[in-house]
Amino acid sequence: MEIVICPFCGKENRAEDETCQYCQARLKPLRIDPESQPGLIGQSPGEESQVFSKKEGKPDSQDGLQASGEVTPAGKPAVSEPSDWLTGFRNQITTQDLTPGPEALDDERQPEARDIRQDFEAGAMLDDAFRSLPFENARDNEESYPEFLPDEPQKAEKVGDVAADDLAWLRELQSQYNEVDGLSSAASKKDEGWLAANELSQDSQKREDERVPRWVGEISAGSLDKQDSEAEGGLSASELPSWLDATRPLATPQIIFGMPSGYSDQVEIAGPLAGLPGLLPAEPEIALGRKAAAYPTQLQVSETNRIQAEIFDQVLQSEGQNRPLPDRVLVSSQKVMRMAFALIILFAILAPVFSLQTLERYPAITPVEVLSASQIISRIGSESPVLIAVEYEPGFSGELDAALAAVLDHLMIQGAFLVLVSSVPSGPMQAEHIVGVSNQVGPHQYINSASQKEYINLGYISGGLAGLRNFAENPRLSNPSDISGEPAWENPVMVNIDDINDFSLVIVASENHDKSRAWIEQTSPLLEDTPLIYVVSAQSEPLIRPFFDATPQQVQGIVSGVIGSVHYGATIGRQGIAHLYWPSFNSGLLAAAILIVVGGGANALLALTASKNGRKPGGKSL
Amino acid sequence: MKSYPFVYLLAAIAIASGAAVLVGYFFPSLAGLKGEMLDWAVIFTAVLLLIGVISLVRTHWRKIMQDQKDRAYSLVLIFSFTLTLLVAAPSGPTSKWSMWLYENLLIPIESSLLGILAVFLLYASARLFNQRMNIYTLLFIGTVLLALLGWLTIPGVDLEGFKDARDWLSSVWAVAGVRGILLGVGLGTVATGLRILIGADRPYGG
Amino acid sequence: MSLFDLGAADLIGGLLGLAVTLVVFSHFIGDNAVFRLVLHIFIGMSAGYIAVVVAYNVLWPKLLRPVLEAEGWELLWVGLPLFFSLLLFARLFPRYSILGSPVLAFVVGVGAAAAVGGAVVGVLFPQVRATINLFDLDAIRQNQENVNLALVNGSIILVGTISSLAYFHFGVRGKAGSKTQRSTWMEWLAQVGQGFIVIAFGMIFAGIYAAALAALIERLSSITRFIYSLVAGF
Amino acid sequence: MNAISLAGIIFLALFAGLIAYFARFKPGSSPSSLRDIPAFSRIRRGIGLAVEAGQQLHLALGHGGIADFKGGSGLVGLSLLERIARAASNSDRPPVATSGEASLAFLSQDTFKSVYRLMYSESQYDPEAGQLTGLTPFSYAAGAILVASDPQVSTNLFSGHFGSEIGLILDAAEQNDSLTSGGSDDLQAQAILYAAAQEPLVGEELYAAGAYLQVNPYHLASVRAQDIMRWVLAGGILVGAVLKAFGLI
Repeated sequence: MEIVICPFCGKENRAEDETCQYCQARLKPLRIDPESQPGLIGQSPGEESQVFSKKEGKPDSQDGLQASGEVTPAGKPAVSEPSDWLTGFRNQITTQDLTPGPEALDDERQPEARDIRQDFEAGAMLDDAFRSLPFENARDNEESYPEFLPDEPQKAEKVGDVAADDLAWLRELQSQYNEVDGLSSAASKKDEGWLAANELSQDSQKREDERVPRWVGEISAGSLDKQDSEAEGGLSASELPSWLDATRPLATPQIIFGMPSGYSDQVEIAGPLAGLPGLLPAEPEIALGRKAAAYPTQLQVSETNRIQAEIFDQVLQSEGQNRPLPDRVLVSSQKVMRMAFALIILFAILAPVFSLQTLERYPAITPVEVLSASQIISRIGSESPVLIAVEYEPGFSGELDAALAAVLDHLMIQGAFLVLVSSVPSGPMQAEHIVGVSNQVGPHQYINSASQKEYINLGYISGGLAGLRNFAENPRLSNPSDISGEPAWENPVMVNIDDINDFSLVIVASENHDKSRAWIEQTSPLLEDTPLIYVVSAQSEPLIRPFFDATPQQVQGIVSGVIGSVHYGATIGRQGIAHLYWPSFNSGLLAAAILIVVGGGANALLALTASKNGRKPGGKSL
Repeated sequence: MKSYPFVYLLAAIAIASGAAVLVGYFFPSLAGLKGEMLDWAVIFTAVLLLIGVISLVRTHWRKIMQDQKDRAYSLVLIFSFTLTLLVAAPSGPTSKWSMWLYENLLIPIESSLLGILAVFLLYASARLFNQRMNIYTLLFIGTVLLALLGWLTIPGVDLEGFKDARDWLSSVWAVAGVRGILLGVGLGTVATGLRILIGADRPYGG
Repeated sequence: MSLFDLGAADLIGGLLGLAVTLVVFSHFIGDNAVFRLVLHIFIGMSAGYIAVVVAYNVLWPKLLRPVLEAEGWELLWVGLPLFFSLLLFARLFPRYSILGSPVLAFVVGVGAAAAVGGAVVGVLFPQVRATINLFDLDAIRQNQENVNLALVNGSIILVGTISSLAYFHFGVRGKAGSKTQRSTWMEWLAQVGQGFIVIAFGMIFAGIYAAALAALIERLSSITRFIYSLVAGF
Repeated sequence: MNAISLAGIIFLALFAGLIAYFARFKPGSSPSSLRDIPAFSRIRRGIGLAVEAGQQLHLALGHGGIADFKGGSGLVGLSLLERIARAASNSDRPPVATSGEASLAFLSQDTFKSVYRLMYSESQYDPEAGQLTGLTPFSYAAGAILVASDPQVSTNLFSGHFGSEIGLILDAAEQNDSLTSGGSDDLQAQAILYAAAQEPLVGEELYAAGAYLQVNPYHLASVRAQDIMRWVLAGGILVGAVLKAFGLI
């Protein structure tokens, strides 16, 4: 069964259908009286109007356009001779366009100028014109028809067919007006232009205006040029609203509307505009206009695209301008809150110091891990070698000096021989520092005793884990000399030490969980019965605690920070540095708890109000 | 990474040395080779520390020579480095004047830096509600408050209950979380190390 | 201790300590040039001490002295680390830095192996064993603990360890369009795990604050003691 | 060879085998098959914003030495640095990486150089991009404070071994109103990051950075291998606990 593609919606219909079953568009062009109606563009005399048709299922790239025979309403013969306005148009193109412009003077271009005439004859110029017209629907229908209009000259006549068929929309327009109120048929009968009868009453005039499409209405009698001249000289140019004026294209291409001479007094004899003199031909050449040779620069841009293009343009231009850095807000709310926190904490720390407050009450119960450490050290005999790994950074001197000083003070009382070592580069100096501090805690002269030195500083173990492993397995090889370069192992106390298990006790002081764990992993397998005690910062106490609670115990005692040191002092009845710090430490903790509750509450309120106003939390904070 | 033959040499060295050390962890009989290689690594780490010092000082020296911004600070850095060398090198880092410099300048600066951290930590925990308002923030702040109250002693107020709660939280709940994190970090570390040992990652300029 | 008991060195030292402490505390108000100056002094001093410690403790005893004291074939074996160390010094010159790359590759290889071996032997297995040992009834009885309480605590630690391990699970089935794409039981377990993790962070965070507070107290009390000694001196 | 060594060998062989298998035979899966971690999308956006706005990105690699156990997270940082350097190499201000250990500093310079060589713009390579800012933890933090408080730095990422001193760098970054995100293998640093960073990475999440930011297929493969080994450990703990409770082991 033969099918026909509807030029409007592209749907297939049966060949015999008059109108498209989908969009009711006419499939068969109305046949109008050839004498009165100008021929279709590009149609040479004797050629029949052609309707696109496609054998079902056989897309044929070459003869997609098939003459399906003449279809004429009411038996009228197909239109043959070319219309006057077309020939006028052609002459105009040939006279004007081909006059050599400045570039034509250039010799190489000369042959190109002469070819334009042949191209035009072959319809190439029309291709360019057609290419700019919105013939999407027509092109889409043609499955086998190439995407863009063909350049090859031999396909030019198909272009004419395309145009013939593309005028269907005008006829369809005309048929719509005939059907709407039957007026047009009266007009066509009386063979007067529907507007020519000016004696229609005001309201019918208004009705007419409403029915006439707006763009036709704008084209008043007489040619456009006349209208322009009136706009310039005669009637004052109507004040366009600003938004309308803004939307006018900035650089409209100079469409030169050259109208063939003698055209203005011709009266339209049929169709909806019958009776109007000097009408612009509704055929496509209106849209054609005579364009400048250059391709049109004005794209079909929708409103939103244009706005987006403008925004993009502004963004690009703003890149070029150097924007001064926003000057920093001197005092922001965060800075105020930060200073308030600082002042409160400083006050909480200094108040007990200035009021010479001393510790009223020790924390009641001594933790078991502190008690265990104290008992182990109490069992250390005089001149027993005790290895002390000083693994904390100088920044933690405040906390760990207090804790370690209490333990070293106890060891000094026991008369143990201290062997200091560190796997931290600043450790050797820190070890020397802590021995001096511990010596000042109690009324004993550990360092300046007459006998030979009571301690030795083996210095730095390099190489991290690997270095620790080496030291644990063979300390003599790992650190052959002490920090000042003297041989370390000739001291009588050190003579019998071959590996880490030969020490009476090992104490590791560290603020960091990784360093603490490294000592456990690398040395505890070799320690056998030598006890291992940790002096740690409060920040790593939760992480070392499991090694004390484990079975078997990998750590035999823990002294944790200022609190642990106070407890340790309580076990041996000696007040160390920690007792000086305790009142300030206590009030510092209390101030912190209050500040977190108050500050946190205020920020929580801010977050709730922010989420109520639809803003994501995480914005402005106190 | 653009491969060129030299990269394959570097990859071969890294993989071979890594494999030798790894084998030493699990086959005690081959621990000797591992020990020797770890010894060399210990020496190279120390040498790298020294090269790091030279590189740091040279960077700031170049800033001074090239008249770059903040060259005054670089001058101060090089001056304090030189002063420390002159004081500590002759008779050892634990000599009298070296310890004087250490105890009167280095410890005060580093302790003060840690001290101002206390205020920032409080400010950050107070602001946490505004950044992430959820149940976990409440749980975090609640744990911090409980830990602080567990250490406090307020005359006339018995806070032993807080202390016991803090100890239980610390020795059970915190330990569970820590174990989970350590196991997770352990898996990540093994994956990272294995990628290097099979040559997938080549951070050494390959 | 009055001013006259203070030696000149202690006096100058105390004044230096007071000055740098106040400069660092000025950071509360905001970033300033003097604070940056003190930071640069600090970086320079640290580098100086490290250079001296490394020279005294590693370079001389482990690198130079063995080469000077070695003879014959031993010199070759002892000299190798020195030779490779000199290659490492080539890293300081961009044109020759490629010479140091083999040594760096060696260090990376050894470091990766140490990380892998240390993680397996030092972290994964000990943590797994420690969690399992929480249910060792003999050990519990040996430590005279309350068996039921110990088992309850052990169960909490077991659940916490496994759920916080599950929290890190990365893989999801199907496209990760919505936020939570894991299966419901995994998601529920992960949220429990996140709770345990947050509690651990809270305890550690409080400990860090306590350590920082102790450092602040040490600085302020040393300043007040020094000012007391100055005031008492006049 | 004792039981622990044997278990260790089996564990590592299984782990390495899974990584090779997923990378070689099942590379098909993509980051979309991983759960959503907001920090990584913020990091990706932070990299883009830094490039677009012509601002600088600071990656802190910490002070964990490569030669010892603490180097694991530093190596993750180097993979992250390679990805960031690739994305930001044509930005007005190339990224800067600070480290507190010499081997890390040299490796970060190597990473920059190999990325620029990959981009055929080796002339742009600046050795100062891989900075060694200090050699002890706190002096490293002091040097990193000076970089983080630079007004041109808009994003601060942390990936490496840190201690409590990470709080000082976060404080300087926060006063500079810049994005802070990242993670560490150290628990103290993780606790501070959780409280103070805008997008913290908790625990193992840092080690998945390579997979989420698509450094190379092996990272995605190792994350999937980690998922499997995680349940091997969990299963081992559960079974071990039950057997121990019944006194069977």
